[in-house]
Formats: sequence, C-alpha cells, structure tokens
Amino acid sequence: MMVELGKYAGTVLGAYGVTIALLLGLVWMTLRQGAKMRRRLEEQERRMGRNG
Amino acid sequence: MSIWEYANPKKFMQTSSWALPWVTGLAVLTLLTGLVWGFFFTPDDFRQGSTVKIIFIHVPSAMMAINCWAMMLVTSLVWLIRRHHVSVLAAKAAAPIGITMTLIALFTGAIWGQPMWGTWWAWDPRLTSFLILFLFYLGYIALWEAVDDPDTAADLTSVLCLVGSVFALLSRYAVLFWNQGLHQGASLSLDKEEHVADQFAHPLWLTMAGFVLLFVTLVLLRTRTEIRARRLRALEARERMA
Amino acid sequence: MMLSVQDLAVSRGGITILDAVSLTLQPGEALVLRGPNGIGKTTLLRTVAGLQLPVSGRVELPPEGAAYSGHADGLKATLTVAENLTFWARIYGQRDIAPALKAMNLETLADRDAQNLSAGQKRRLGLARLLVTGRGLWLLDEPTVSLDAASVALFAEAVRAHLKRGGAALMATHIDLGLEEATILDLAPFRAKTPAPGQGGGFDEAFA
Amino acid sequence: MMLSVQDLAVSRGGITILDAVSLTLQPGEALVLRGPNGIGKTTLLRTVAGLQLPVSGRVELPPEGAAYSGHADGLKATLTVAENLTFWARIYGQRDIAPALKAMNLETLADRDAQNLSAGQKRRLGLARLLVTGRGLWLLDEPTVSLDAASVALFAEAVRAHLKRGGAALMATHIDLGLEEATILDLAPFRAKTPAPGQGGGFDEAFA
Amino acid sequence: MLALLLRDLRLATRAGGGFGLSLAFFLIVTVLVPFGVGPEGGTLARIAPGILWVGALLSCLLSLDRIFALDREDGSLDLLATAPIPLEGVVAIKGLAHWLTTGLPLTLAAPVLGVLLNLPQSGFLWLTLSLLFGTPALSVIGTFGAALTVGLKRGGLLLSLLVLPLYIPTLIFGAEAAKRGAEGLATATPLLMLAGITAGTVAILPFAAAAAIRVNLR
Amino acid sequence: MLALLLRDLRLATRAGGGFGLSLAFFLIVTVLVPFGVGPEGGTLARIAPGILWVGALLSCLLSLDRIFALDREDGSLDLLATAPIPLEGVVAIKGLAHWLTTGLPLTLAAPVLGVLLNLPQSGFLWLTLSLLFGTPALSVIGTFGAALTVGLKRGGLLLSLLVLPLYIPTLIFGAEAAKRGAEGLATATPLLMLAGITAGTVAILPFAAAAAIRVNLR
Ligand code: HEM
Ligand SMILES: Nc1ncnc2c1ncn2[C@@H]1O[C@H](COP(=O)(O)OP(=O)(O)OP(=O)(O)O)[C@@H](O)[C@H]1O
Ligand SMILES: Nc1ncnc2c1ncn2[C@@H]1O[C@H](COP(=O)(O)OP(=O)(O)OP(=O)(O)O)[C@@H](O)[C@H]1O
Ligand SMILES: [Mg+2]
Ligand SMILES: [Mg+2]
Repeated sequence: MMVELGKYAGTVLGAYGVTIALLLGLVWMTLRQGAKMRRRLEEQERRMGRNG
Repeated sequence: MSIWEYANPKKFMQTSSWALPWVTGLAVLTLLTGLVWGFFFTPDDFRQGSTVKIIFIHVPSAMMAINCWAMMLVTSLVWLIRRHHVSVLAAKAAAPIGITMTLIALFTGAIWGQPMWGTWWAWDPRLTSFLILFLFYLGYIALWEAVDDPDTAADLTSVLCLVGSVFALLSRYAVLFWNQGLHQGASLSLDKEEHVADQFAHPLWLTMAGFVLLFVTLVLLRTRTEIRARRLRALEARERMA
Repeated sequence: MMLSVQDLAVSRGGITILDAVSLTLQPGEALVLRGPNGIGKTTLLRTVAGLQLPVSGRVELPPEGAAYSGHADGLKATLTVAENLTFWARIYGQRDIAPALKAMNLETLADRDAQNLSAGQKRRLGLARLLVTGRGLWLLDEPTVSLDAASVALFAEAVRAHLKRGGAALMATHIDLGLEEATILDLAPFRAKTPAPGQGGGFDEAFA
Repeated sequence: MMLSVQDLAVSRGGITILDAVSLTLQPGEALVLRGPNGIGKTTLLRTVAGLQLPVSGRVELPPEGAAYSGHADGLKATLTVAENLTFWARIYGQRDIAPALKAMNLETLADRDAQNLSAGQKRRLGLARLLVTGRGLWLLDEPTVSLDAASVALFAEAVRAHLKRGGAALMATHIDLGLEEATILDLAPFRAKTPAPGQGGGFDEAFA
Repeated sequence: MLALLLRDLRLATRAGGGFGLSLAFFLIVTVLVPFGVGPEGGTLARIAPGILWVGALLSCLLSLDRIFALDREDGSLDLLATAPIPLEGVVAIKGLAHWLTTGLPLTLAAPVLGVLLNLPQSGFLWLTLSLLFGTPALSVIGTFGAALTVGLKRGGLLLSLLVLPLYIPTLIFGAEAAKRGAEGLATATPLLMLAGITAGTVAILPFAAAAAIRVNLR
Repeated sequence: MLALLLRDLRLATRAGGGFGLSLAFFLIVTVLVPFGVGPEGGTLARIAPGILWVGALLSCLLSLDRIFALDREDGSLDLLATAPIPLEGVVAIKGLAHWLTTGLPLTLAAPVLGVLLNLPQSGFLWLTLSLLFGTPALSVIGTFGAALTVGLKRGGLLLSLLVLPLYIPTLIFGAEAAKRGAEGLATATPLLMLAGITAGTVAILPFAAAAAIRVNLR
C-alpha cells in the first residue's frame, strides 16, 4: 500500500523524515538521560544507604 | 487535597510513575493513528498537491511550540510565587521539547515553502515570530546551562521567561507591523471561509492530540530525571560532608 | 546591641557548612572568627552582611546596616586613591576623607592611581573605606592579608578607636591582630553535621 | 649555584625603587625577603623571574629556569583541581600529580571545580603547582596569604623537603613561616636613593 | 546616587573605560559594510538606515557586559549591595550611565556615518530621532540582561544571546521609522511605538534587574 | 604544547567558555540585518555574501579578547611565560585553539545562515570555501592584536579598533570571492589572494605576537 505523492514526493517525505528524526532524537535523548540519571542515583543510594 | 500536593517531589514521583504508562500508550496510539491516517488516507489538495500532507506535522508542532512556552511561563510563575521546586523543574524539562517543536515547525515550513513559495525562507511575520521564539528558547536553555547553583538558575530563568514572554508578544506586533506576509491564516478557526476541509481536519485533530500527549509524556519523563538529578546532588553533597 | 545572630545555619553551593552559630556583639566589642581554611568564615560573614540568605536562624543588624569588607577591595584601578575613597564616602553620605587617609597612612599616595599601588597599599585603601562609611558595625574578612607588621598595627589602632567610639567589629582572620580586647570564636565546633534529611528542598526525601 | 643576583636595580612605573641588591642562593638554601608594604618585593621577584627587565645589574638563573608563583594563582575556575594541576605538570614535562596533591592535602578536593574552593584552598592548589614543575629554584611571592596555621606548616614542610632535595627558594612574605633554616633579607636598606640624574633614560639631562 | 553616576561617567572617560570605543566600533561596522557589500550607492542608500540601526545596536550590545561585570570582579558590587542605597536605584543609575556613554554618543554620531552610507537627505532627521527615542530602551534592556548574567564568568556572549531577542521590537520600530523617514513616508506610528517601549522598559525593568542581581549575589 | 591546546579546547567547551556563543553571535547578526534592512528577498540576496562575511568577522573579533586576557587576569600568562616552552609556540597554539573554536564553526554554520538571507544557490560552495581559507588569517591577526592589548584593563574594544584595519584585506578578498561565486563569476583570484594572506600571517605574526606579550608582561 503505497500512496502516490506525485512530483512533491521529495518534499513530503523530507518533511516527515526531518520530523521523525527530530522527534526520535528528542525521545532518545530523554530516555538516555533518564536512564543515566537513574543509574547514577541508584549507585549513590547503594553507596550511602537510602537516606545517606 | 489540593493541586499543590503534586509540587512535592515525592508525591510527583509517585503520581507520575502511575500515570506514565497510560499517557505513553495513549500518545503512541493517537500519534500513530493520526500520522498514518494523514499520510496514507487523505487525498491531494487541488492546489498544493500532496504537500498538503505536511500540515499534519507542521500545524501540531507549531501549536506545541507556542503552548510549551505558555506552560513554561505558568510553571515559572508558580515557582516565583510559591517556590515549588517541581514546578520550575518542569519548566526546565519542557524547554528542550519546546525548542525541538519549534525546529520541526521551522523545518517543515521551510521544506513546504520551497515548492509553494519558491523559497526556503521568507521574512514572513509568522515565520519570523517563530525564529524569535527559537531564540528565546535558546537563551532560556543557555541560561540554565550557564548557572551552577540550581536555585539561582531557577530564579534567573523564571525572570527571563516572564520578561521574555512580554517581549515575545511585543515582537509579534512589531513583526506584523513590519511585514504583511505570505502565510496562511488560522485554518481551524471557526470562520467557515478559512476552514480546511473536514477530510483534512479530522486527522489533523488526531495528530494535534497526539502531539499534546507526546509532550505530556516527555515532560513527565524529563521532570522525573531532573528531580533525580537534584536528589543525586543532595546526596553527593551529603556524602562529601561526611 | 550591635549584632545578634541566633542559631544561624549557612550554606555554600547548596550544602550547609556551619550550623547553630549564635553570637552577639555589644557596642565596643570585637569578635575574631577563627578556623581552618574552608570552614566557612567567608560564608558566615557574607550571610551576616545580607549578601546571601541563611539556611535557618536569624540575624539582627542595626537599622542602618553594617559595613562589609571582603576578599576583594572594590577599588577602581583607574581612579586615584582619593577618588576611590571619596566615592564610597559619598555613597554613605559622608564628606571628609582626610581622617581616613591619615589613619591608614595613605596621605602621600592620595593622588596615585589605585592600579599603581602594591598589594599591601591596596589593602590599606580597602580598610580606609571602612572609616568613611560611618557605620557602627564592621564585618571584615581577612582584613590584614598582605599587610606588613606596621600596617597591621595601624589597622589594630583603627579598630581600637572604632570600638572606643561605640562601634563593634566581627572579623575573620588567620593571623594575630594584636587586639587583646577581642574575643575569639573558633568555628570548628559549628561545622555542620552530616546534613539532616530534608535539607535539599525535599529532594533527598523524594523517594523515601 | 642556584641563583646569583649582582648589584640589581629594579623599577616600577619608570621609577627605580630598589638598588644595589646582591644575593646568592646555593642548593639547599632558602632566603626570605622582608620589608614594609610597597618596598618592592613583588617587583624584585618579577625581575628575577625574568618577567621584567632590570634597570641595571645581573641575574643568573639555572639553565632550566625557575618556578615563579605570584599574587595570582593561575587557576582556571571551570577546571577541577586535578585538571588544573595536570595541565601545569604537562607543561613542565611531568606526569604524576599524586604526590603534589598529597603534600598539599588536596586529595579529597581533587574533583572539585577550582571556583568552588575557599581562599585558602585555592592558595594550596597554587602551591601544589610548584611541586609539579620539577624546577630547582622557587620564587614565591607571599605564598602563605589566606592560609591557616596548619596549612602554613604544610607549606613549610614542602619547602623543607624541596631544600633537602637540593632545591632553593626565594620568598617574599610578611609573616613567620616557621622555617628556621631560612636566611632573612630585609629590603629596607636597598630602597633606591633620590634617583641619580640620568636615570630616566637620559631625559632629565636633556635640557641640563 | 549622583556620586555613583559621576563615578561611572568618570570611569568611562578614563583610559580603557570604553567611552569612545563603542563609538569607534559603530564607525567600524559602518565602514566594513561597504567593503563587504560592495560600493554601489543605490544598494547602500537602501540599506543605510537598517545597517546604521543594526550597527548602533551591536555597539550598544558589546558594551553591556561592562555595566556590572567590572564591579562584580573587583568586589564593588558586593559593597554597593550592602550600601545604604536601594539596588533598584543602583541599577537605574547604571542604565543611565550606560546610555550617556553609549546611546547618546551613538545618536549624535549616526548622521555623520549616514553620509558614508549615502543615506538620503530626508533621512537624517528621522534617523537621529528614532535613535534618540530608541537607545534608552536598548540601555535599559541591556542592563537587565547584564544583571541576569553578572554571576557568570565572562557571560559576555551569553548576554548577547539573551538580550538580542529582547532588542528585536526596538530594532524593528527604530529601523522602520528611519527607513520611512528616508523614503519620505509617515513615521508617527513607529516613533510612538518606540517611545512606548522606552517608557515601559524604563518603568519596569530596573525592578526585574535588581531582583536578578540579588539572586546572583547570593 | 599539546597540553595547552587541549586545555584551551576544554576550557572553551566548559560552561561559559565561549564555544558556541560566538556562533550564536553570528546567527544573531545575520538575523538582525533583515529586521533592520527590511524583508525583501532581492535586496537581501544581493547583500548576503557581504553581510555574512562581516558577521563572521565580527563574531571572530568579539572572541579575540579571551585569547590572552583571561590568562592574564588569573596569572596563568605570567606562569606560562616563565614555563619551559617557547612563547611563540604558546601564541601559535592559542591562535589555533581560537580558530578551532571560532573560525571553523563559523565556516560550517555560514551556509545554513545563508538560507536566511536568501543567498543564491550557486553561492553556498564559494561562501564556505572563502571562509575556510580566510578565517585562519582572522584568528592569527586577532591573536596578534590580543597580544598587543593584553596588558590593558578591558582592552576589548581597543583591540577591535586595532585589529579591524588589519582585517580589511581579508574581508575584501573573502567577500569578493563569495559574491562572485554567488553571481557565477570566476573566483580564482580572490581565493588565491586569501590563501596567500593566510599563509603569510600564519608564518610571521606569531613571532610579532610573542614579542608583544613579552613587552606587555614587563
Ligand atoms: C519556516 C516556516 C514556517 C513557520 C515557522 C510556520 C509556522 C506556522 C504556525 C505557527 C502555524 C500555526 C498557526 C495556527 O495554528 O494558528 C502554521 C500553520 C500553517 N502553516 Fe505554516 N509556517 C511555516 C511555513 C509554512 C509554509 C511554507 C506553508 C505552506 C505553503 C505553511 C502552511 C501552513 C498551513 C496550511 C497552516 C495551517 C493553517 C492553520 O492551521 O493556521 N507554513 N504555520
Ligand atoms: N559550590 C560548592 N560546592 C561545594 N562546596 C563548596 C562550594 N563552594 C564552596 N564550597 C566549600 O565551602 C567551604 C566554605 O568556604 P569559605 O570560603 O566560606 O571558607 P573560609 O572559612 O572563608 O576559608 P578561607 O580561610 O580559606 O578563606 C569550603 O570548604 C569550600 O570548599
Ligand atoms: N606606575 C607606578 N608609578 C609609581 N610608583 C609605582 C607604580 N607602580 C607601582 N609603584 C610603587 O612601586 C612600589 C613597589 O611595589 P611592589 O608591589 O613591588 O611592593 P611590595 O614590596 O610587593 O609590597 P606589598 O608587600 O604591599 O606587596 C610600591 O610602593 C608602589 O606604590
Ligand atoms: Mg575566606
Ligand atoms: Mg607584593
């Protein structure tokens, strides 16, 4: 099932491509930072005990 | 039970961890449905051809870029008045999402502009306002990055957000005065003349909802990260003292 | 009562470093803060001066405030000694800088640009500033850095005269000022304990 | 011979301030320069270090030069303690910073940004830099400013060890370092006389 | 307060004080543009009001970080904050001193530099007027930006980043007034807007700036 | 020497280090010009190469005073001057670090900003090439200027004044190459001249700069 984009195929695909790339980048960054912070915090809590 | 309870970090962490799976699921669902519907199952416009499909990402991202700043303004005010840390951390967490939305609106607009207006960029008021919005986001994020002490940074960025909002509105009027543009008016307005056809409007509503939900998901995730960072800072400080 | 500090806790970089500090100064009294490097003398003085907020506790100053002097002297390199001093005198609503110049032995340097002073001469000018504030309470952070023995004595003399006039002084220093009448407060016992949970704006409790 | 200064005259702002200074340092010797504020200690040290030109006289340094430390510590606020020190070590072709950190009791602060140190901690870092230069001759301008008593002792210890290794040190200071083996040189007798005609580059004679 | 103003003016006129240098920078930008753009008079005349406004704005911008940073570095700001004058007053005076040493000279110099860029005869009056109305806003907004970044090591360029979006309305109305003036069109609206912006910023921003400084000194 | 380069790059990328900020300034100049000049695409396209070159030059200029002034203030420069590495080497490394953190990013960003100014399609390649050949000269000349003014309190704007005349040849050839490129004309001559200027300055100026620093430290 492929839609017919006509002469504007590049334009439309480009727009969707850029959007998806940026969104995925944002999501990936968010998840990575979140995971990293969670790991560092758990590490710290293990070292210090729950309340230092 | 008041809304301010969620400004307590612990309460926020609990509530958000309960809500996140639902919001995430819903966001993915609406976004995917809306995009698939818009991309595959809408006809070409008689003037714009298939480029009309860009509207399904362009308009929601443009809308979210503005709404995100509005949300930051409200949370900054809450911080300045009631000094709830979570509030300002939510603003900090939202800024990178806002700048991404701004970039998406700018890029998709630029790509759209190439066939429609024959140029990537024109100094149209709508476009120009977005460029200015981009600069505001950039300054806001840079200020957060530049200040070491988190509470100092929170105060300064909140003041900047406040003053910036006033100037952003002022810029909008200035830019309108400076140049009447090429850009479309609001197509989802109630004014029948301007209204886009229903076959475009329905998937557009869906992707707009999807972008809102995606925004909420990301803000929750990022705020949780910021709270963890603050807790880590507090713990590390305590360790160093000991 | 010139100064009353009750149960003060001060922080730097978001960490409480001194805790439960209480002290009072009556007119005519001087108090010297001691303690090893990094204990928090500078931080305490800045908090008392109102330049930063206390974590908890209260500071009561005279209504007209205090004269603070920190590690940096606030001198403008391209203004002369007299111009620098006149400026601060006028900010504090005073006029006459001659006695201050005299007390700090700066008369011969009055027309020299501040940038052409030696380290100790600069410091003397910074101290002369105190004499033109007309404030009763002095808050001094290492006032005698770079001063030679004669200048330290000059400074001690100025403090003594200030106390005689009913002033008070709170000073942080590592060296002996030769001020017998000053009480000494060692800050080491006030070092903050491992901070109680809840200090970081509730963040360390977030998951408790 | 580590340092030999013969009949040196030094100037600041075009005016000769010290005159006919001669001194020598053998390996294992330390010399402390004394004198009131503004006599010219800083100027003399900078001239010996080669940072400014002597008016007359000669300075002989070891071929590899000396390690100079002035009123400012040359620290980068946004680098950590370890990064700051590593940089200087590499500039001087050294590698290992651990002994220097240890000697100045900075181990626990190694990962702290330099901007978050207290005045005395900064100074200790500045002194640790000397230990990674590997130079035999140290030229130190008021090395113990802002240091507490314990840190002064630490510093004296470091100097003593340096002398033991065959190094030498020339220091300007106002306070007692607790270094019995150091000779003291008072600069007051070397204050330049009313300048002899001809000193101002010949200009004051031009119309004679 | 007057003492502070006098001191700042005196400092600005002493060696290395920056007075005249921002003027020089304005001159230099104006001189560089023809080198970059090419010497055709028509193009230059068309872009002259805009370039002059942009040049004035940049010169103003570059001198902003001196407003507080110098006082911060040498400790004066701490001392001023503990002195018996309101910080809002200090901020307002600093902004005024900045305008007197930057905005005013730029305004006076602009017509002269207009000649270099072939500004049409009719434009000179309006250029000067628009700068006169607009530069105070530039100084006040700049003071606010400088207050935000005063704690940061060399916040200079961050300062530019923060301040520039805030400058855009002023620039638009200012350049528009100058341009319309040069083309002989009506200039009342942009000039009124300019005056409005100036009045609004002067009335409000010193308070925000003083708040920012208090936060930064903590 | 490598240690010095690494330290400078690290400092630049740390908070407040200025990396990215001169890029931001470039962006901002480019954005401001249309606000001043007006939105017509034709005018903008005509002045685009010139404005981009002037903008790059200004961004470069503004970061110059960081090259030595920071090291001077905190005493590092005294210490480097007494360290066992030749001062010429220090100067060359400083210039290189400046180019890596300023000239190179500017070159890479210029095409993107060209879009904003409606630069014609054919101009992008030549704009980038001319900046690539020209910016090293800007950095080296700037290092020399910074060395001359290192002793002065906030010599920043004086520095601009000294350096700008030295920048003019580079600007002329650079902008000319970019403009001819945009108009589809031959660009060999100005590009060759640019390369020549860069090679010459890189070979000679570090020695002059080192001498200037020695004088300034006295
Ligand atoms: C970089 C450039 C652009 C930016 C920043 C931009 C910005 C915006 C914004 C903010 C909206 C939302 C308006 C609202 O909901 O009230 C919007 C809507 C829209 N834009 Fe753009 N735009 C750009 C380029 C374009 C181009 C080139 C086209 C097509 C020729 C276009 C077509 C539309 C359409 C059809 C809408 C929907 C109308 C509406 O709902 O208001 N845009 N754009
Ligand atoms: N951002 C920060 N994070 C953590 N600790 C910090 C930070 N900034 C400063 N400190 C620490 O706070 C402590 C207090 O510093 P302060 O300058 O008050 O000490 P001081 O008693 O004046 O010392 P000195 O005698 O050396 O001047 C020091 O140990 C310092 O290292
Ligand atoms: N440009 C100048 N013109 C005239 N005299 C100057 C100039 N610059 C400095 N001086 C003087 O030169 C003298 C030497 O200063 P130097 O800094 O060497 O003194 P010092 O012995 O290190 O003093 P301190 O113990 O206070 O640090 C001082 O008296 C100073 O006032
Ligand atoms: Mg201290
Ligand atoms: Mg000295």
